Amino acid sequence: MLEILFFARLREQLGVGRLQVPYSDAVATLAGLQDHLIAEHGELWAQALQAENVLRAVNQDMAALDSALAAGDEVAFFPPVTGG
Amino acid sequence: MLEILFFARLREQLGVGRLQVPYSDAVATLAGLQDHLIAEHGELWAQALQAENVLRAVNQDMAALDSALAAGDEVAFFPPVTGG
Amino acid sequence: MNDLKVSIQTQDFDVAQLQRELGSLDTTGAIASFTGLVRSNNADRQVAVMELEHYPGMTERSIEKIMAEASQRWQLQAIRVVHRVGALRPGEQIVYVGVASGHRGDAFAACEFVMDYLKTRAPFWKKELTSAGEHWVEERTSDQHSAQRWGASPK
Amino acid sequence: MNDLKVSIQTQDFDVAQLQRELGSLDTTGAIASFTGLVRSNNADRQVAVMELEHYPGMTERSIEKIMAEASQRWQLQAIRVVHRVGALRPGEQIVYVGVASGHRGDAFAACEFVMDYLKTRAPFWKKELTSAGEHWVEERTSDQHSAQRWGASPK
Repeated sequence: MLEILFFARLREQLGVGRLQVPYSDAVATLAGLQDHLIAEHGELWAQALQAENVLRAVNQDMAALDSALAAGDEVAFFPPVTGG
Repeated sequence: MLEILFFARLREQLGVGRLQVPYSDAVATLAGLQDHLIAEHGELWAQALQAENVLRAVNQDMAALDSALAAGDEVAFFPPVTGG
Repeated sequence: MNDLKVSIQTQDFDVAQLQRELGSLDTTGAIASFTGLVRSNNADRQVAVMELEHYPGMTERSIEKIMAEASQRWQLQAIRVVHRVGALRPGEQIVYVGVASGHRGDAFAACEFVMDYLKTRAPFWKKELTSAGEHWVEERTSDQHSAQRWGASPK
Repeated sequence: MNDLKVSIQTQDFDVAQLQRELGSLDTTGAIASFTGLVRSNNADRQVAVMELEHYPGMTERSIEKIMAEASQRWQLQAIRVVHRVGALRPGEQIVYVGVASGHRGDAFAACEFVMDYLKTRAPFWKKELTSAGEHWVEERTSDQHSAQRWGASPK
Protein backbone atom coordinates (compact mmCIF):
# COMPACT_ATOMS: atom_id res chain seq x y z
CA MET A 1 0.00 0.00 0.00
CA LEU A 2 1.05 3.65 -0.57
CA GLU A 3 -0.10 6.37 1.84
CA ILE A 4 -0.94 9.57 -0.07
CA LEU A 5 -1.26 12.99 1.62
CA PHE A 6 -2.48 16.35 0.30
CA PHE A 7 -2.01 19.69 2.06
CA ALA A 8 -3.37 23.23 2.09
CA ARG A 9 -4.90 24.55 -1.15
CA LEU A 10 -4.38 21.20 -2.86
CA ARG A 11 -6.26 19.37 -0.10
CA GLU A 12 -9.15 21.80 -0.43
CA GLN A 13 -9.23 21.58 -4.26
CA LEU A 14 -9.31 17.79 -4.25
CA GLY A 15 -11.58 17.53 -1.22
CA VAL A 16 -9.37 14.89 0.38
CA GLY A 17 -6.41 15.00 2.76
CA ARG A 18 -5.35 11.39 2.77
CA LEU A 19 -5.94 8.23 0.73
CA GLN A 20 -4.35 4.86 0.12
CA VAL A 21 -3.35 3.28 -3.17
CA PRO A 22 -2.46 -0.44 -3.44
CA TYR A 23 1.16 -0.87 -4.48
CA SER A 24 1.79 -2.23 -7.99
CA ASP A 25 4.27 -1.84 -10.84
CA ALA A 26 2.03 0.92 -12.25
CA VAL A 27 2.78 3.09 -9.21
CA ALA A 28 6.45 2.19 -8.80
CA THR A 29 7.48 5.80 -9.51
CA LEU A 30 6.10 9.14 -8.38
CA ALA A 31 5.16 9.93 -12.02
CA GLY A 32 3.35 6.60 -12.27
CA LEU A 33 1.40 7.29 -9.08
CA GLN A 34 0.46 10.75 -10.30
CA ASP A 35 -0.82 9.33 -13.63
CA HIS A 36 -2.76 6.69 -11.72
CA LEU A 37 -4.45 9.29 -9.48
CA ILE A 38 -5.38 11.41 -12.50
CA ALA A 39 -6.77 8.38 -14.39
CA GLU A 40 -8.90 7.49 -11.34
CA HIS A 41 -10.20 10.95 -10.54
CA GLY A 42 -10.28 12.95 -13.78
CA GLU A 43 -9.64 16.47 -15.04
CA LEU A 44 -9.75 18.36 -11.72
CA TRP A 45 -6.95 16.18 -10.37
CA ALA A 46 -4.94 16.54 -13.58
CA GLN A 47 -5.00 20.31 -13.24
CA ALA A 48 -4.21 20.25 -9.53
CA LEU A 49 -1.41 17.65 -9.53
CA GLN A 50 0.25 18.80 -12.76
CA ALA A 51 0.30 22.50 -11.83
CA GLU A 52 3.76 23.90 -12.41
CA ASN A 53 4.43 24.84 -8.79
CA VAL A 54 3.20 21.62 -7.10
CA LEU A 55 5.75 20.11 -4.71
CA ARG A 56 6.06 16.41 -3.94
CA ALA A 57 7.67 14.51 -1.08
CA VAL A 58 8.42 10.81 -0.59
CA ASN A 59 8.83 9.68 3.03
CA GLN A 60 9.02 13.32 4.08
CA ASP A 61 11.85 14.30 1.73
CA MET A 62 11.24 16.51 -1.28
CA ALA A 63 11.21 14.28 -4.39
CA ALA A 64 11.25 14.57 -8.19
CA LEU A 65 8.70 12.86 -10.47
CA ASP A 66 11.18 10.13 -11.49
CA SER A 67 11.63 9.01 -7.85
CA ALA A 68 11.07 5.29 -7.23
CA LEU A 69 8.31 4.22 -4.81
CA ALA A 70 8.20 1.12 -2.62
CA ALA A 71 5.29 -0.48 -0.79
CA GLY A 72 4.66 1.34 2.47
CA ASP A 73 5.98 4.70 1.23
CA GLU A 74 4.35 7.97 2.32
CA VAL A 75 3.83 10.33 -0.61
CA ALA A 76 2.72 13.94 -0.27
CA PHE A 77 1.56 16.57 -2.77
CA PHE A 78 1.41 20.23 -1.74
CA PRO A 79 1.54 23.84 -2.99
CA PRO A 80 4.53 26.17 -2.46
CA VAL A 81 5.18 26.66 1.22
CA THR A 82 4.48 29.96 2.99
CA GLY A 83 5.58 29.55 6.60
CA GLY A 84 7.83 31.62 8.81
CA MET B 1 38.13 77.81 28.64
CA LEU B 2 38.32 74.37 26.94
CA GLU B 3 37.10 71.29 28.76
CA ILE B 4 39.39 68.32 28.05
CA LEU B 5 38.40 64.68 28.69
CA PHE B 6 40.43 61.45 28.60
CA PHE B 7 38.96 57.96 28.63
CA ALA B 8 39.90 54.35 29.31
CA ARG B 9 43.57 53.37 28.78
CA LEU B 10 44.49 56.96 27.94
CA ARG B 11 42.98 58.25 31.19
CA GLU B 12 44.97 55.67 33.15
CA GLN B 13 48.23 56.39 31.28
CA LEU B 14 47.95 60.14 31.88
CA GLY B 15 46.56 59.78 35.40
CA VAL B 16 43.83 62.34 34.70
CA GLY B 17 40.28 62.12 33.38
CA ARG B 18 39.45 65.78 32.99
CA LEU B 19 41.22 69.12 32.91
CA GLN B 20 40.65 72.68 31.71
CA VAL B 21 42.80 74.78 29.39
CA PRO B 22 42.28 78.56 29.04
CA TYR B 23 41.22 79.41 25.49
CA SER B 24 43.78 81.31 23.34
CA ASP B 25 44.93 81.51 19.73
CA ALA B 26 47.52 78.81 20.51
CA VAL B 27 44.73 76.28 21.13
CA ALA B 28 42.38 77.40 18.35
CA THR B 29 42.73 74.01 16.62
CA LEU B 30 42.76 70.44 17.91
CA ALA B 31 46.39 70.11 16.75
CA GLY B 32 47.29 73.29 18.61
CA LEU B 33 45.64 72.03 21.79
CA GLN B 34 47.47 68.71 21.49
CA ASP B 35 50.83 70.47 21.08
CA HIS B 36 50.01 72.66 24.06
CA LEU B 37 49.20 69.65 26.27
CA ILE B 38 52.43 67.91 25.24
CA ALA B 39 54.50 71.04 25.88
CA GLU B 40 52.94 71.35 29.36
CA HIS B 41 53.20 67.69 30.36
CA GLY B 42 56.18 66.19 28.51
CA GLU B 43 57.19 62.92 26.84
CA LEU B 44 54.57 60.58 28.37
CA TRP B 45 51.80 62.77 26.99
CA ALA B 46 53.51 63.01 23.60
CA GLN B 47 53.55 59.21 23.30
CA ALA B 48 49.99 58.83 24.53
CA LEU B 49 48.31 61.61 22.51
CA GLN B 50 50.29 61.07 19.29
CA ALA B 51 49.76 57.29 19.21
CA GLU B 52 48.54 56.26 15.78
CA ASN B 53 45.20 54.87 16.93
CA VAL B 54 44.15 57.72 19.27
CA LEU B 55 40.66 59.08 18.53
CA ARG B 56 39.56 62.65 19.17
CA ALA B 57 36.15 64.25 19.53
CA VAL B 58 35.05 67.88 19.68
CA ASN B 59 31.70 68.55 21.31
CA GLN B 60 30.99 64.81 21.20
CA ASP B 61 31.57 64.39 17.45
CA MET B 62 34.62 62.58 16.10
CA ALA B 63 37.08 65.21 14.86
CA ALA B 64 40.33 65.46 12.87
CA LEU B 65 43.46 67.29 14.10
CA ASP B 66 42.79 70.30 11.86
CA SER B 67 39.39 70.94 13.49
CA ALA B 68 38.88 74.46 14.81
CA LEU B 69 38.18 74.96 18.53
CA ALA B 70 36.14 77.73 20.17
CA ALA B 71 35.99 78.84 23.78
CA GLY B 72 33.67 76.52 25.73
CA ASP B 73 34.30 73.47 23.52
CA GLU B 74 34.48 69.98 25.02
CA VAL B 75 37.42 68.01 23.61
CA ALA B 76 38.00 64.30 24.23
CA PHE B 77 40.94 61.97 23.57
CA PHE B 78 40.43 58.21 23.72
CA PRO B 79 41.70 54.84 22.46
CA PRO B 80 39.89 52.70 19.85
CA VAL B 81 36.44 51.74 21.11
CA THR B 82 35.58 48.18 22.15
CA GLY B 83 31.90 48.17 23.11
CA GLY B 84 29.01 45.98 22.01
CA MET C 1 27.92 21.71 20.04
CA ASN C 2 24.65 20.09 19.29
CA ASP C 3 22.00 21.77 21.36
CA LEU C 4 19.38 21.96 18.61
CA LYS C 5 15.66 21.99 19.35
CA VAL C 6 12.57 22.52 17.24
CA SER C 7 9.01 22.70 18.47
CA ILE C 8 5.84 22.89 16.37
CA GLN C 9 3.01 23.93 18.67
CA THR C 10 -0.34 25.68 18.87
CA GLN C 11 0.40 27.51 22.13
CA ASP C 12 2.31 30.78 22.39
CA PHE C 13 6.00 30.86 23.34
CA ASP C 14 8.10 32.85 25.80
CA VAL C 15 11.02 34.65 24.16
CA ALA C 16 12.76 35.32 27.49
CA GLN C 17 12.68 31.62 28.40
CA LEU C 18 14.02 30.60 24.98
CA GLN C 19 16.80 33.14 25.27
CA ARG C 20 17.73 31.91 28.75
CA GLU C 21 18.12 28.40 27.35
CA LEU C 22 20.29 29.72 24.52
CA GLY C 23 22.56 31.68 26.87
CA SER C 24 23.10 28.94 29.42
CA LEU C 25 26.78 28.39 28.47
CA ASP C 26 29.20 30.96 29.84
CA THR C 27 31.20 30.77 26.61
CA THR C 28 28.24 32.25 24.72
CA GLY C 29 28.90 35.82 23.63
CA ALA C 30 26.13 36.36 21.11
CA ILE C 31 22.46 35.53 20.70
CA ALA C 32 20.77 36.55 17.46
CA SER C 33 17.05 36.01 17.29
CA PHE C 34 14.11 36.55 15.01
CA THR C 35 10.45 36.67 15.97
CA GLY C 36 7.73 36.73 13.33
CA LEU C 37 4.35 38.26 14.19
CA VAL C 38 0.96 38.18 12.44
CA ARG C 39 0.49 41.54 10.74
CA SER C 40 -2.99 43.06 10.61
CA ASN C 41 -2.38 44.07 6.98
CA ASN C 42 -0.97 42.04 4.13
CA ALA C 43 -0.85 43.59 0.67
CA ASP C 44 -3.49 46.08 1.90
CA ARG C 45 -5.99 43.48 3.09
CA GLN C 46 -7.13 43.56 6.72
CA VAL C 47 -6.31 40.19 8.26
CA ALA C 48 -8.72 38.96 10.96
CA VAL C 49 -7.21 35.52 11.48
CA MET C 50 -4.19 33.68 10.06
CA GLU C 51 -4.50 29.89 9.91
CA LEU C 52 -1.29 27.90 9.80
CA GLU C 53 -1.26 24.34 8.50
CA HIS C 54 1.79 22.06 8.42
CA TYR C 55 2.91 18.58 7.42
CA PRO C 56 3.43 16.84 10.76
CA GLY C 57 6.64 14.82 10.83
CA MET C 58 8.17 16.30 7.70
CA THR C 59 8.20 19.75 9.30
CA GLU C 60 10.23 18.67 12.32
CA ARG C 61 12.55 16.46 10.24
CA SER C 62 13.29 19.16 7.68
CA ILE C 63 13.96 21.79 10.35
CA GLU C 64 16.26 19.40 12.22
CA LYS C 65 18.22 18.94 9.02
CA ILE C 66 18.55 22.66 8.37
CA MET C 67 19.68 23.27 11.96
CA ALA C 68 22.34 20.56 11.53
CA GLU C 69 23.46 22.18 8.29
CA ALA C 70 23.69 25.60 9.95
CA SER C 71 25.84 24.01 12.69
CA GLN C 72 28.26 22.81 10.05
CA ARG C 73 28.42 26.11 8.18
CA TRP C 74 28.98 28.31 11.24
CA GLN C 75 30.49 28.04 14.74
CA LEU C 76 27.35 27.74 16.85
CA GLN C 77 26.47 26.61 20.36
CA ALA C 78 22.69 26.25 20.28
CA ILE C 79 19.64 26.83 18.08
CA ARG C 80 15.98 27.05 19.09
CA VAL C 81 13.17 27.03 16.52
CA VAL C 82 9.53 27.38 17.53
CA HIS C 83 6.80 27.57 14.90
CA ARG C 84 3.15 27.87 15.81
CA VAL C 85 0.28 26.28 13.86
CA GLY C 86 -3.48 26.73 14.07
CA ALA C 87 -5.45 29.98 14.20
CA LEU C 88 -3.50 33.15 15.09
CA ARG C 89 -4.64 36.76 15.34
CA PRO C 90 -2.80 39.98 14.37
CA GLY C 91 -0.07 40.82 16.85
CA GLU C 92 0.43 37.18 17.86
CA GLN C 93 3.84 35.53 17.61
CA ILE C 94 4.16 32.98 14.77
CA VAL C 95 7.78 31.92 14.71
CA TYR C 96 10.99 32.20 16.71
CA VAL C 97 14.53 31.39 15.63
CA GLY C 98 17.32 31.98 18.16
CA VAL C 99 20.99 31.18 17.66
CA ALA C 100 23.76 31.25 20.28
CA SER C 101 27.41 31.54 19.34
CA GLY C 102 30.72 32.80 20.64
CA HIS C 103 30.64 35.63 18.10
CA ARG C 104 27.94 37.74 16.53
CA GLY C 105 28.69 37.23 12.83
CA ASP C 106 28.02 33.50 13.06
CA ALA C 107 24.88 34.02 15.16
CA PHE C 108 23.37 36.54 12.72
CA ALA C 109 24.20 34.52 9.60
CA ALA C 110 22.81 31.26 10.97
CA CYS C 111 19.64 32.96 12.22
CA GLU C 112 18.93 34.45 8.79
CA PHE C 113 19.78 31.16 7.10
CA VAL C 114 17.29 29.20 9.20
CA MET C 115 14.59 31.86 8.75
CA ASP C 116 15.05 31.86 4.97
CA TYR C 117 14.64 28.09 5.05
CA LEU C 118 11.45 28.30 7.11
CA LYS C 119 10.03 30.80 4.62
CA THR C 120 10.83 28.83 1.48
CA ARG C 121 11.27 25.10 2.15
CA ALA C 122 9.66 23.99 5.40
CA PRO C 123 6.14 22.59 4.82
CA PHE C 124 3.93 25.27 6.39
CA TRP C 125 1.01 27.01 4.69
CA LYS C 126 -0.79 30.18 5.71
CA LYS C 127 -4.41 30.96 5.03
CA GLU C 128 -5.67 34.48 5.68
CA LEU C 129 -9.22 35.20 6.79
CA THR C 130 -9.74 38.82 5.73
CA SER C 131 -12.60 41.23 5.23
CA ALA C 132 -12.56 40.08 1.58
CA GLY C 133 -12.96 36.37 2.43
CA GLU C 134 -10.41 33.64 3.00
CA HIS C 135 -7.52 32.66 0.77
CA TRP C 136 -4.18 30.88 0.87
CA VAL C 137 -1.13 33.13 1.03
CA GLU C 138 0.95 33.04 -2.16
CA GLU C 139 4.68 32.39 -2.05
CA ARG C 140 6.77 35.56 -2.27
CA THR C 141 9.43 35.87 -4.95
CA SER C 142 11.56 37.93 -2.55
CA ASP C 143 11.63 34.99 -0.12
CA GLN C 144 12.89 32.69 -2.87
CA HIS C 145 15.65 35.18 -3.65
CA SER C 146 16.61 35.41 0.04
CA ALA C 147 16.94 31.65 0.24
CA GLN C 148 19.06 31.44 -2.92
CA ARG C 149 21.78 33.53 -1.23
CA TRP C 150 22.95 30.46 0.65
CA GLY C 151 23.63 28.19 -2.32
CA ALA C 152 22.55 24.55 -2.41
CA SER C 153 20.55 23.34 0.59
CA PRO C 154 19.43 19.84 1.48
CA LYS C 155 16.21 18.86 -0.24
CA MET D 1 8.23 55.79 12.07
CA ASN D 2 10.43 57.25 14.73
CA ASP D 3 10.18 55.06 17.78
CA LEU D 4 13.89 55.06 18.59
CA LYS D 5 15.21 54.62 22.11
CA VAL D 6 18.66 54.16 23.59
CA SER D 7 19.49 53.54 27.22
CA ILE D 8 22.95 53.40 28.81
CA GLN D 9 22.55 51.83 32.23
CA THR D 10 24.26 49.82 34.95
CA GLN D 11 21.26 47.61 35.72
CA ASP D 12 20.30 44.49 33.77
CA PHE D 13 17.57 44.58 31.11
CA ASP D 14 14.54 42.42 30.32
CA VAL D 15 14.55 41.11 26.75
CA ALA D 16 10.88 40.13 26.87
CA GLN D 17 9.83 43.63 27.92
CA LEU D 18 11.96 45.24 25.19
CA GLN D 19 10.49 42.90 22.62
CA ARG D 20 6.94 43.70 23.76
CA GLU D 21 7.63 47.39 23.21
CA LEU D 22 9.02 46.65 19.74
CA GLY D 23 5.99 44.56 18.76
CA SER D 24 3.32 46.95 19.97
CA LEU D 25 2.17 47.94 16.45
CA ASP D 26 -0.05 45.38 14.74
CA THR D 27 1.63 46.18 11.41
CA THR D 28 4.88 44.75 12.75
CA GLY D 29 5.75 41.43 11.13
CA ALA D 30 9.39 41.02 12.12
CA ILE D 31 11.58 41.61 15.14
CA ALA D 32 15.31 40.92 14.78
CA SER D 33 17.34 41.19 17.94
CA PHE D 34 20.85 40.75 19.19
CA THR D 35 21.96 40.20 22.77
CA GLY D 36 25.62 40.31 23.74
CA LEU D 37 26.79 38.41 26.82
CA VAL D 38 30.03 38.47 28.82
CA ARG D 39 32.00 35.35 27.90
CA SER D 40 34.04 33.61 30.56
CA ASN D 41 36.88 33.18 28.06
CA ASN D 42 38.41 35.67 25.68
CA ALA D 43 41.43 34.65 23.62
CA ASP D 44 41.95 31.82 26.15
CA ARG D 45 42.04 34.04 29.23
CA GLN D 46 39.57 33.36 32.05
CA VAL D 47 37.55 36.51 32.60
CA ALA D 48 36.41 37.16 36.18
CA VAL D 49 34.91 40.62 35.65
CA MET D 50 34.40 42.85 32.62
CA GLU D 51 34.38 46.58 33.34
CA LEU D 52 32.64 48.82 30.82
CA GLU D 53 33.46 52.52 30.62
CA HIS D 54 31.75 55.01 28.31
CA TYR D 55 31.74 58.69 27.33
CA PRO D 56 28.49 59.97 28.83
CA GLY D 57 26.60 62.20 26.45
CA MET D 58 28.55 61.30 23.32
CA THR D 59 27.46 57.67 23.64
CA GLU D 60 23.75 58.48 23.61
CA ARG D 61 24.14 61.14 20.89
CA SER D 62 26.13 58.89 18.58
CA ILE D 63 23.72 55.97 19.00
CA GLU D 64 20.74 58.25 18.35
CA LYS D 65 22.41 59.30 15.11
CA ILE D 66 23.09 55.74 14.00
CA MET D 67 19.47 54.73 14.76
CA ALA D 68 18.25 57.67 12.68
CA GLU D 69 20.53 56.62 9.84
CA ALA D 70 19.27 53.02 10.01
CA SER D 71 15.71 54.37 9.81
CA GLN D 72 16.58 56.11 6.58
CA ARG D 73 18.36 53.14 5.03
CA TRP D 74 15.63 50.59 5.79
CA GLN D 75 11.86 50.47 6.34
CA LEU D 76 11.67 50.23 10.12
CA GLN D 77 9.07 50.78 12.81
CA ALA D 78 11.08 50.85 16.03
CA ILE D 79 14.59 50.34 17.42
CA ARG D 80 15.66 49.71 21.00
CA VAL D 81 19.31 49.86 22.08
CA VAL D 82 20.38 49.09 25.64
CA HIS D 83 24.06 49.07 26.59
CA ARG D 84 25.22 48.37 30.11
CA VAL D 85 28.25 49.96 31.77
CA GLY D 86 30.08 49.20 35.01
CA ALA D 87 31.25 45.82 36.29
CA LEU D 88 29.73 42.72 34.65
CA ARG D 89 30.38 39.04 35.25
CA PRO D 90 30.52 36.13 32.76
CA GLY D 91 27.04 35.16 31.58
CA GLU D 92 25.63 38.64 32.19
CA GLN D 93 23.93 40.59 29.40
CA ILE D 94 25.96 43.53 28.03
CA VAL D 95 24.05 44.86 25.06
CA TYR D 96 20.69 44.56 23.32
CA VAL D 97 19.69 45.79 19.87
CA GLY D 98 16.14 45.07 18.71
CA VAL D 99 14.58 46.22 15.45
CA ALA D 100 10.91 46.00 14.43
CA SER D 101 9.82 46.15 10.80
CA GLY D 102 7.08 44.98 8.48
CA HIS D 103 9.51 42.54 6.86
CA ARG D 104 12.42 40.47 8.06
CA GLY D 105 15.13 41.53 5.61
CA ASP D 106 15.00 45.13 6.81
CA ALA D 107 14.90 44.08 10.47
CA PHE D 108 17.96 41.81 10.16
CA ALA D 109 20.02 44.30 8.16
CA ALA D 110 19.31 47.23 10.48
CA CYS D 111 20.04 45.12 13.58
CA GLU D 112 23.45 44.08 12.22
CA PHE D 113 24.18 47.63 11.09
CA VAL D 114 23.55 49.07 14.56
CA MET D 115 25.55 46.29 16.24
CA ASP D 116 28.52 46.85 13.92
CA TYR D 117 28.37 50.54 14.83
CA LEU D 118 28.31 49.78 18.56
CA LYS D 119 31.37 47.57 18.16
CA THR D 120 33.45 50.02 16.15
CA ARG D 121 32.37 53.64 16.62
CA ALA D 122 30.35 54.15 19.81
CA PRO D 123 32.58 55.33 22.70
CA PHE D 124 32.61 52.30 25.00
CA TRP D 125 35.70 50.58 26.38
CA LYS D 126 36.03 47.18 27.99
CA LYS D 127 38.56 46.22 30.61
CA GLU D 128 38.96 42.55 31.54
CA LEU D 129 39.92 41.43 35.00
CA THR D 130 41.39 37.96 34.43
CA SER D 131 43.51 35.44 36.28
CA ALA D 132 46.50 37.10 34.55
CA GLY D 133 45.67 40.59 35.81
CA GLU D 134 43.64 43.40 34.29
CA HIS D 135 43.94 44.90 30.84
CA TRP D 136 41.99 46.91 28.30
CA VAL D 137 40.43 44.89 25.49
CA GLU D 138 42.04 45.58 22.10
CA GLU D 139 39.94 46.50 19.08
CA ARG D 140 39.27 43.58 16.75
CA THR D 141 40.18 43.83 13.08
CA SER D 142 37.20 41.62 12.21
CA ASP D 143 34.87 44.19 13.80
CA GLN D 144 36.36 46.94 11.65
CA HIS D 145 35.77 44.79 8.56
CA SER D 146 32.16 44.13 9.59
CA ALA D 147 31.51 47.85 9.94
CA GLN D 148 33.08 48.66 6.57
CA ARG D 149 30.38 46.59 4.83
CA TRP D 150 27.93 49.45 5.24
CA GLY D 151 29.92 52.17 3.44
CA ALA D 152 30.24 55.69 4.82
CA SER D 153 28.66 56.30 8.24
CA PRO D 154 28.25 59.56 10.12
CA LYS D 155 31.35 60.50 12.11
